Amino acid sequence: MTASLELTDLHKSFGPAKIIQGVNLSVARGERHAIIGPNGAGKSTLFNLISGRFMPSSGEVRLNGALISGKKPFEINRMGLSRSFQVSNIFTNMTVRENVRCGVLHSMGYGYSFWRNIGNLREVSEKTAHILNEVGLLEKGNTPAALLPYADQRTLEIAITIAGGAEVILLDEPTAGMSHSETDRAVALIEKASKGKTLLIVEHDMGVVFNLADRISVLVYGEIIATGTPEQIRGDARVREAYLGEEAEDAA
Amino acid sequence: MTDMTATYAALEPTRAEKFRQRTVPLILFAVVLLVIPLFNPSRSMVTLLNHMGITIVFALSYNMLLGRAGLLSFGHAVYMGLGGYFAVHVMNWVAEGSGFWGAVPIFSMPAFGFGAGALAGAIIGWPSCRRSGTPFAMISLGVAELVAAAGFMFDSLFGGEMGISADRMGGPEFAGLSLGPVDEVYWFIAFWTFIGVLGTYAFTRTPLGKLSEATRDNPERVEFVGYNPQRVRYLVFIFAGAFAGMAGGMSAVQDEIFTPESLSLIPSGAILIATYVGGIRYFTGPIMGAIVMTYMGSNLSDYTVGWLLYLGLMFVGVVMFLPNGIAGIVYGTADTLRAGRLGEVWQSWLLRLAGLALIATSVITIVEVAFRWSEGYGEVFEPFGLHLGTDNPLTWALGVLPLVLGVVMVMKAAKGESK
Amino acid sequence: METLVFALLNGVIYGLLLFMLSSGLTLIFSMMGVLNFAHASFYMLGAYLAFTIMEGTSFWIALFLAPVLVGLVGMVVERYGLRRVHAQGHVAELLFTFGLAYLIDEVVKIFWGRTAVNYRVPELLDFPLFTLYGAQYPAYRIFILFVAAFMLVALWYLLKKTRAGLIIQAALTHPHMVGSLGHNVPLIFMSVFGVGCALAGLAGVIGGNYFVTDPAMAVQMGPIVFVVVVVGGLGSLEGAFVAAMLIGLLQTSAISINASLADIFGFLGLGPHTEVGEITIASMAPMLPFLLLVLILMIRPRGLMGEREV
Amino acid sequence: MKSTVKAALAAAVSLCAVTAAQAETIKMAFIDPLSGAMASSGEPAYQSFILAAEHINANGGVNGDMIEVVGYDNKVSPKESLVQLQKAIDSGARYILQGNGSSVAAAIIDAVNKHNQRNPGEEVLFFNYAAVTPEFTNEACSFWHFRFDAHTDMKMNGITDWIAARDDIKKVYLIGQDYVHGEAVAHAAETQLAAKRPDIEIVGNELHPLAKVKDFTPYVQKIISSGADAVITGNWGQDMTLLVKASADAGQQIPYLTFYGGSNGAVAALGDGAVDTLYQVSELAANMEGVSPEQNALVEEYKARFPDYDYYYHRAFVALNMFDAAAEKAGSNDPIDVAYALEGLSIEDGYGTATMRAEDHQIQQPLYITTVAHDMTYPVDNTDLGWRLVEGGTISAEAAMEPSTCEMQRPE
Repeated sequence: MTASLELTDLHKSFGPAKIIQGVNLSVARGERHAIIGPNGAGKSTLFNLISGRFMPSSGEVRLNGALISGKKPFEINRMGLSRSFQVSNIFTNMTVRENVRCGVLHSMGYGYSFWRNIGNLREVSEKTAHILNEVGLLEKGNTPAALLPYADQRTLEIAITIAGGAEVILLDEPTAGMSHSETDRAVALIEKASKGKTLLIVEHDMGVVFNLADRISVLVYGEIIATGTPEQIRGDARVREAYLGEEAEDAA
Repeated sequence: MTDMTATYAALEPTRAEKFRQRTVPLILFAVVLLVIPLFNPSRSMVTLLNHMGITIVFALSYNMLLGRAGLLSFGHAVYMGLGGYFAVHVMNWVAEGSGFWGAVPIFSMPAFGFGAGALAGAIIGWPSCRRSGTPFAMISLGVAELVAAAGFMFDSLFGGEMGISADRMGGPEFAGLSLGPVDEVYWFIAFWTFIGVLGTYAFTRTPLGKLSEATRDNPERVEFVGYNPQRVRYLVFIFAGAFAGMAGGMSAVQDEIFTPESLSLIPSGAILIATYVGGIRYFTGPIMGAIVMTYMGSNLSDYTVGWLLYLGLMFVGVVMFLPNGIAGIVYGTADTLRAGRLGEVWQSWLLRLAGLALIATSVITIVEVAFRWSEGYGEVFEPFGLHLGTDNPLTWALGVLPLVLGVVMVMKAAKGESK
Repeated sequence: METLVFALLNGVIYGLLLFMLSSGLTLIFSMMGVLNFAHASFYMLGAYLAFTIMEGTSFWIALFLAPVLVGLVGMVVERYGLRRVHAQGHVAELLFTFGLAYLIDEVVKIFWGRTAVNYRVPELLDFPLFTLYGAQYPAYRIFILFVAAFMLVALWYLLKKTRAGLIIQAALTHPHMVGSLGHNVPLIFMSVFGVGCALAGLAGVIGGNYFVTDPAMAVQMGPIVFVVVVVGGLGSLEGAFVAAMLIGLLQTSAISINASLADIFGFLGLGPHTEVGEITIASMAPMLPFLLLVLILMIRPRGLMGEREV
Repeated sequence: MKSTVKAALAAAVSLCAVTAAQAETIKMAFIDPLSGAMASSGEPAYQSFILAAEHINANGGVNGDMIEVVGYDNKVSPKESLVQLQKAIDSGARYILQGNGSSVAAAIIDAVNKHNQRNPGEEVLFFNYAAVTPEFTNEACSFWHFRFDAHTDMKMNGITDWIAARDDIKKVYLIGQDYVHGEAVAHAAETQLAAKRPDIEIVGNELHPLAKVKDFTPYVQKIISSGADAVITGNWGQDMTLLVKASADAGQQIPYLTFYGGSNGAVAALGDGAVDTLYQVSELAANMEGVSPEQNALVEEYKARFPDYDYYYHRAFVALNMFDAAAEKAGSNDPIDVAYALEGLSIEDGYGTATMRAEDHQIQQPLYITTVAHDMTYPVDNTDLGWRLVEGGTISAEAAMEPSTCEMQRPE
């Protein structure tokens, strides 16, 4: 069985700065995989490489066996990979409902359609309603996105990401800046939304990571120094040395 | 599950709301168009109304770019011009009346303009829409300069300086309109203006229309929900060109002539100003802008030689203080009234109105006196029997005191309102 | 040979004038992101002010005073106009300067009339310097060369050797950094806008009597200045210099080419008497900058020497 | 002198006041740029028509009726002109005055033809005072259009006649703006010179883009290299001023024969550089000898009234005087009657006899070649420079005449 997402010897440098230096990673279908690492380790860059925002300097990214590195973001998205952003990246001048609807449209086959009234697209409405309900924003459907509280904006970010029904979902620090109760709700949502899907998540909150992930990879200075189950990672000496120890102390 | 659909259904506008918010305004617009002739407007008024109709469609097409897609173009007149030129050529083929063309009614010219505008948009938009923001604006400027220059170079297509004229009375009649007298042309313009308004409004309700707004707000995110923002812009650009071409087709029938300067930067700048002054955030903004600016462009010059200066002052004023334009004022006022807040704000409104009137008094005094002084015919500005020469201290008093007082009042009003 | 020499001589002068005009806009555009549509209007203002000052006093006083006055006008415009619009984004700023250009045009017409004014080259410089291939070469052009060179050196010194220059340079390439370094950004913006306008004003003082001082001069120069700035590249005065020279030389040398499109593309079957074939390179010369503009933006959007994309 | 003018003016004004009370007014709509950059050519013409109307009114009007000239600002746009035309017609104007821009003139001719055809009984006449495209009185001629200015080919006749008589001119350079007008000028110059002086060599025929060239030095260099003895150009506006200025800067001293050298502000912009370099062909030569004192008084009155401008649009006075004569002859102010009466009408004018040719409605009158000189009685642009008639510069109406291909369609 081919892996859902497979990175082979991925490199990325900006001028002389080598940010990603030979990352190899394989995420199986249905797996929830977390990437952790200290600030500046290249986690966001890695996401940008996978999702097509940046072009890799060398190496390959494969989605379900198909080569996606070098493709444009929208092409990758259409092949079934969707991502969220660390800083909320929503359509601020639109309502919550319209935001989600934008995420739904393409997957329902309404490419660049200009001959249909968007209000009459029943399946789109139903799917939008479904997603809104799932993330718990249904009541706030007509609120302009810019007026949402921060945590709701983060939720909306996730909602747009999962709206298209992609099989592989990349979440970039979905709970950053949230309170405890908000984080708990977000984790529950992520668990629910990623059921039956492949999830790759970057997260700083170790609680979230160890709760959610089937497997964890540790990225330090552009290299994956360890991959394994949460228990293996917790027990890995190199990880402790390089990174986890300090973090764990901080958290405590 | 049914509970969820019910909640969602409650989010969507109800039938009655849709009817009230979308259908009623369109019906009202149609009624206004139908009722205008009952007032027996003079021929020059009808001519002006016809030009307003043309400008409305043109401005709406421009706002598809500026307001909806966030694309600032300095060359939109190119598409109206090319659409109009094509329509003028078609009119001449119709006049020759052989074969297929003999059966084409002049009434259908805007449809031909629509096609030609779309084609021009498709060709020129291909390279231009690969960028957005300032590069797009600069490309549109360069393209406009190039096309305008070509307009003077290829006489067989553009007729050189004198342009190409045609006769709107050729071809088979449609709906019993000979299109000879200008009041018959009114019905033609009214029909197509309505189609233009309907068409551009319908466009905002399509998936592509929504995506163009999404692309304006956040082109990056659009890419990550499966759309190519360049493609979105390109398609919107083609539609904007098409509706501009339609306005060109209307203009071809109304004026029966097209000249190369209709491709130049001047009409492009004028439509930018009209649209912006009207208000680019609202669908109806460009309509208001088109009506106001067409009227002022043709009639303000009857009252004062300084009309360009007034127009410039108004534009700068709108950019600085009213980014939502005329429509912003109209809807803002309506919202306040509907919310029943008139009681709270009437004092600051009154103060602001009085302040603006005072500022206007000073500005008009200064401009009028300055223009008369500049011309040097010894003419004197004499409003209400006052003799305002440059040596009259009253002139200076009127030029300065109301201005200062007015500014203070407006600032106080603004402070009062923000409280 | 003689066409080449003259094309070079005139191309350089024209290019230098273009550079004087565009250097200010490059500063403003790179730092503030404002593509100032009224920039050429400040150029016109410089010429008219110089004309009036020269009537009362002398050209030499005008040469210094007029740019200073134009710079002050620019600072006032920035402080009370642009700064207010800044919050609404670049489109609003651009539109503000677009309207401002209208206003300056009208005001100039009120003060100085609708036709050309008699703004002359000063007596001291009004003589032919040498004769080349039967044509006299006016001394004033060499004077333009000197003023432009002086400005170039002064600007270079200001930017590379002074503290203020270092801040501006940093701001040119990284406009967001300046605020975080604790500098007074509004003051810097106001000064840069003022200096940019003053440079345009200086170009006006020099160019007004080289060409003609009339209310159309702003509209004539307006679009070409954008071309120089965009082609040169954001944040790069060197780029603006190269672009100005390139456009100056391109325009003047294309004029000397009499070949028609039929001569060039004849092998493709383009007939000399077709409408396209009849067009000569010379008649297309003034269009070339715009072609360059469109091509550059499409192919290399950061311009010839720009640090970042427009 | 000044006091007589003032007295005459006072008399005129009082007379107006008396007669205006009983008489009807003949509305004439002046449709030309009255604001913006191009107003510098519209405004002085407008003032000329107003002054001409005042003089006619002061002399008892036209069949007892008073002329009123009303300005309509068309912003030099053909489309805007049509709006203004409709406004003018609605306000009762039956006579349209326009001249700036052949594109506008073409649009107005077309619109007037259609209007008169669609609205019988409400005919409108168009007096064109400056749009010089030959077609208007040739293949595109119209019964409703009268031209009170010599067209391109006629003016070129004046220029080529003068060149033909100058044996020292062997090489001529043609330069013009790259559009219909510039091409027409170049074509006319080529054919006429070939007929009149086959020995003259056309050493250059250059078209440059309209209103885009900022530095004409390279063109002037090409002219110098060609060894031309004279340059003919149809350029107007900045294209004309900058061209002649670049020539003066290069120290070139050959005649630049222009159509529009006399336009407002050109002499001011060129200064001494224009002396004996800038030539123009026009229907007036204010400083020539033998002009009637009445005409000179008119020139002075104009300057006194409108200090920013100079007496340039003589044809405005010719147009209204001919209109006056035609209406009196027909005994009617109705446009159709006036139009028929205008055909073939001759009047004695300040600078010679002017005749409206019946076959194409093209005025025939003497033309003058003048150049800029110091110490003239009537200087221009508030400088000390004025236009001097050059030797051999008087071109008779017969010499300037051109045949016409017009097939006039007359109503009934």
